[in-house]
Amino acid sequence: MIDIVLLTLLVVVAIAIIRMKDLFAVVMLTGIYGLLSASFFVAMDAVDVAFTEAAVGAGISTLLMLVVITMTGRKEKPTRHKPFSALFVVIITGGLLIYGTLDMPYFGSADAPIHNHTSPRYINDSMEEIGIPNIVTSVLASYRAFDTFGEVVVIFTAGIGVLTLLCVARSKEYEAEVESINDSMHQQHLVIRIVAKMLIPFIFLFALYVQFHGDFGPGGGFQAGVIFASAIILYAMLFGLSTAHKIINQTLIQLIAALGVLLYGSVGIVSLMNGGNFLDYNVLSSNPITGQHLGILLIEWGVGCTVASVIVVIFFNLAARRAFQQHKKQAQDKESSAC
Amino acid sequence: MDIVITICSGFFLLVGSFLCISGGIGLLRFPDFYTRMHAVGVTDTLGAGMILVGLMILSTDFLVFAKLVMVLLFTLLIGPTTSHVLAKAAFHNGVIPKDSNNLRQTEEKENTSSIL
Amino acid sequence: MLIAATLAIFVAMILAIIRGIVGPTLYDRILAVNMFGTKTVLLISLLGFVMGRPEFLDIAIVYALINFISVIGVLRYSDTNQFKHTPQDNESTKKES
Amino acid sequence: MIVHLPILQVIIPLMAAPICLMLNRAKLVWLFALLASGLAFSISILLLQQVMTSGVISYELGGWQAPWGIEYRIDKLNAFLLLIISGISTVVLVAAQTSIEKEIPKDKHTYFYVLYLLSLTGMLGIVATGDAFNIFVFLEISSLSAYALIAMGQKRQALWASYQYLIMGTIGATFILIGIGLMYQMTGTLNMQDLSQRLPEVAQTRTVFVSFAFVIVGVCLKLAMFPLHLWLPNAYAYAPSIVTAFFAATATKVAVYLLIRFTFSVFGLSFSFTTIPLQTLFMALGLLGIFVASTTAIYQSNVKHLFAYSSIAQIGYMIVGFSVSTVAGLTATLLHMFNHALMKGAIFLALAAVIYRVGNVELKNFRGLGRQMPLTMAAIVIGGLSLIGVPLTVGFVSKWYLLTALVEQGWWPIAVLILLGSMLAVVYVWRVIEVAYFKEPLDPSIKVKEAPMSFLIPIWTLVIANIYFGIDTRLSVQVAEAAAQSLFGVSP
Amino acid sequence: MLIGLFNDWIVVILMMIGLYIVIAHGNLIKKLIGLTIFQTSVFIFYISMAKVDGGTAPILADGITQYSNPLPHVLILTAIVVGIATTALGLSLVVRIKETYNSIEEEEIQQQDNEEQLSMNKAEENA
Repeated sequence: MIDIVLLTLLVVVAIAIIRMKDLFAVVMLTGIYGLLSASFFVAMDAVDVAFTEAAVGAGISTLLMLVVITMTGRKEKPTRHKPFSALFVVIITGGLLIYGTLDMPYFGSADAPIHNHTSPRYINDSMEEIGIPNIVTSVLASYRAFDTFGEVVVIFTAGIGVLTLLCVARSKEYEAEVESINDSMHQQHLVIRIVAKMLIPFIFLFALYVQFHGDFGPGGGFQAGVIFASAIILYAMLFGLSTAHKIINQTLIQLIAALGVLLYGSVGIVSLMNGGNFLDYNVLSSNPITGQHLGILLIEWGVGCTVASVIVVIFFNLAARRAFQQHKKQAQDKESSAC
Repeated sequence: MDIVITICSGFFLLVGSFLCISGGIGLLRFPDFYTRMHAVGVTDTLGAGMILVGLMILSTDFLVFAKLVMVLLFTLLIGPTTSHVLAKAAFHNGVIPKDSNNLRQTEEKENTSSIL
Repeated sequence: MLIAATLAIFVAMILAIIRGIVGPTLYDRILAVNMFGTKTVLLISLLGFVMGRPEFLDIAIVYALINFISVIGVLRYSDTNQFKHTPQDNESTKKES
Repeated sequence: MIVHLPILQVIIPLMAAPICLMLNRAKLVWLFALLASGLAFSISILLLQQVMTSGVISYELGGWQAPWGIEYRIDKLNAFLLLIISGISTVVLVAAQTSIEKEIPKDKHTYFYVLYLLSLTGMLGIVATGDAFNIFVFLEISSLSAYALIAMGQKRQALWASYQYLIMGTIGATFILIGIGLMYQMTGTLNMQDLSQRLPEVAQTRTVFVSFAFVIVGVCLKLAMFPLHLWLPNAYAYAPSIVTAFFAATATKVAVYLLIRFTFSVFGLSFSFTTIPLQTLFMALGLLGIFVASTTAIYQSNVKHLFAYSSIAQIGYMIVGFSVSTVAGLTATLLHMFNHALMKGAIFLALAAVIYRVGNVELKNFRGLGRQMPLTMAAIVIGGLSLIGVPLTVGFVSKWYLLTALVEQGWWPIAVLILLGSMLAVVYVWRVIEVAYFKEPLDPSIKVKEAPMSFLIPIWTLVIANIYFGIDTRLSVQVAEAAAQSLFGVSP
Repeated sequence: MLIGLFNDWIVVILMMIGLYIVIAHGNLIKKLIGLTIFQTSVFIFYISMAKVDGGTAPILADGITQYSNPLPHVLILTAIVVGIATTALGLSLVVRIKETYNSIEEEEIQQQDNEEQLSMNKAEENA
């Protein structure tokens, strides 16, 4: 019941997104879309996924889009050509998919093949083999640890990609100017600054809790990384980018991102050295269960480090680019007025 | 004992739900941004608080209780802050509150247009 | 009672979505998203109790935090000229909706 | 350590990438990347040897058994592909340092090598893995790094090309994800070996049919097969030349590999080719691709564009060979993958050298280059002859096998069409040769020097390999044939 | 059948809305948003196939026997990360495109490219 209501709402929001021309409204609706789909994931028992989707889909990606919109403009121009070909492609694909659903196992039926082939082992034996209650974490970090390694590398790649695209060389004079902009900002937002000062330590604590509690409840390295990064982003938004840069500079974050990947990989290499296969945690310690615990703890740290630092890198670079553009524009304006 | 818990939590949940719905209706029906903010303020603090308190009464586990307290604290801290900031930003960027004068004007306009 | 409260939250969510779609000003949308976020926090907490496993409230906490951060983000980045509210802007958004 | 070769193949370039980021000295990073790539290359040779002598190698990651954990599964096909990718990557990387000096700002050199290694990792990972979802993850690693690398191009069009590629690539990847999801829903497994055993039971369901369609369309988007090729020419033409050389020689091969893997190993021959009219469809699209792309290539004024379209045409040949669906046809496709990597690698590296000396590769600037850069232009000529399929080059070998495969089936008209397609190649290759050798330079006062050694060594390595494998075909044909036979063997 | 497959059909509709936005709209940011919707609906598809009637979240606890399938959750966790990575990279590309082309509309960018090509060809003819 709940799922049907949520899905219908999702469709309504999605249709509204098609119709809107104001990109700002579209981004706001995308945020709602993320929240709705996360609620849907909770209703579908996927608490870990809901956790991530809430932090990423509704939080970080909305924020990133927003920063970009302030740089690129808010209005979407109407397209001149008629979208018949697009409609044609979409109808064909959709029709094909609907056709494909006809032979699918029904929603929620327990005798579907996916519930009877590989998953029983995860559910029944993971406690003995890995020893932690959260099955999602044990599959993620041990049975399919290599996928997760790939995931870390994906986010690392994205971080490097954003760096290559947006990295700006900073000059001293420009830096000073940005600082003065930030100072004027500070006077305006007294209330949120105080509230944020109270909140930020809590957010860091909460991130650590999520990091370590991932074995027992929803959470883990990725979620913790995102929360950690969002605290830093909050700080940077309120106290100015250059202030944040003083604490965390670009080289350091890059280093942490690289270290996260290396940590994950070296856990695998250590298990190679100890005579097991790559990422076989059983050989990390004399007792296989302890080995699994140790392995999962370490790789979750690797994931957390990389994710947090990459998200910070992405946000900082987008925001710095924005400040840089504004600075350039101002310089141009000055020049033209001098003429 | 059980029945007391059920009744208590039921009461809180009911009041909370009522506040939420009324806030939602307010958000939709009120004439301008600043009045709508009032409606949201009610649901975000009191409505949410009531529902969370209702759930707290229901909870048996200490950890669950503690987490609910956390959620409550966060909503109570964050709700008013965002309201304040939003109002300030809206005002700075030129959203004009409808005072009684232009409120009446727009209402008249709407009325006439509906009659026509 | 829990079910009733869940339904009430749903109704409030739908109303918030309508406000988010209709606008008309940008701040109305932010307001709607903000309220939607709080309602989601409540929905998650309620769903935990409805489904009989209330220990996943971490998600609700994350929602509350993320909601705050995105609203701050909106406000921090709405200081450019294009976010200035003008009567003309108001009309054009009305037309679209 | 010998047992761990399959994972070391992927993990060495992967781990090298973050280390490169930490080194942060352009020259050092280059040497380190070269070392990592070279190591991967030597591992791939060892792996190929091992596979040829002792058969399939299976490596269980994390020590978990196959359908529960992720498995690396190296058979002859994978090993062959791993060799091509890591080999080309190493050769191209030799020239990288000189080439990017002119094309990429100094402060981004480290990032370039990191992304290059990640891209290499992604491709090797796609090829080595035996798990369907793992393919998706590594596909994204290679694609994301590819978007970033292409966007590093000098012109602003590079950004636009990269964006288009990002949209198309992500749609393709998501299609593959949907297809894998549908397969998983019907069988409950993600391991490809396991899938191939469990799919026949449900092969008649509509869901499996749709999952097949989605995987194939997704792969074809990545492959730039004829009607879905629109992203490729610009992406190749505006990327930094080293990136073009690397991708033109490897990226499409990986996609062809995925196509073969899914149709032959996962879904099985009988499903792919008898239940569904894939054969006719692919044959038609392949031929159309050859003609349309070759004709478009003739009208290009930018040589990079010209050879990018030629790449699409060459993909057409691979698709035709694939759609014959006999051992001979598949052998031809595999051979052509190897050969195309050799010739396109050489050609695009030579173009990189031209860009290094001349600044761009507009056809009009090629005037007189035949005398000014004799070695570089000779490489382009040999590569071009190979594209046409002149005897004593590798191009001839694969065309020959393709034609015999077609004639074996009695498809004479198609064989004739293939020959006609090669005639088109003669035209566009001739255009380049004509300008380079028979036209006087526009401005004789500008002296263009021959490319530096750091270009000539890798270019001529590839050219010599090109001629060597064109004469002594035993090695490549033996491996390709064995791989094709094993594909037909496992899936009756 | 209606109830059993209803979820899947709605998910298909969502996917198609996303795909439609990607193909039909010319604004680069809107395209990326469409891509996000497309991917999110694929996630919804995966997650809804993991659900078992009467099951609960796959976190072991006493007294519970029926759990939903954990594997799709794991896959989607990975896919969400991939999604945000793609979005971030796409957004930074858009920023750069805006800087160099001063537009984020597909048609205008294409037009600028064509004009540049034309002027180049003309220069060549003149020479």
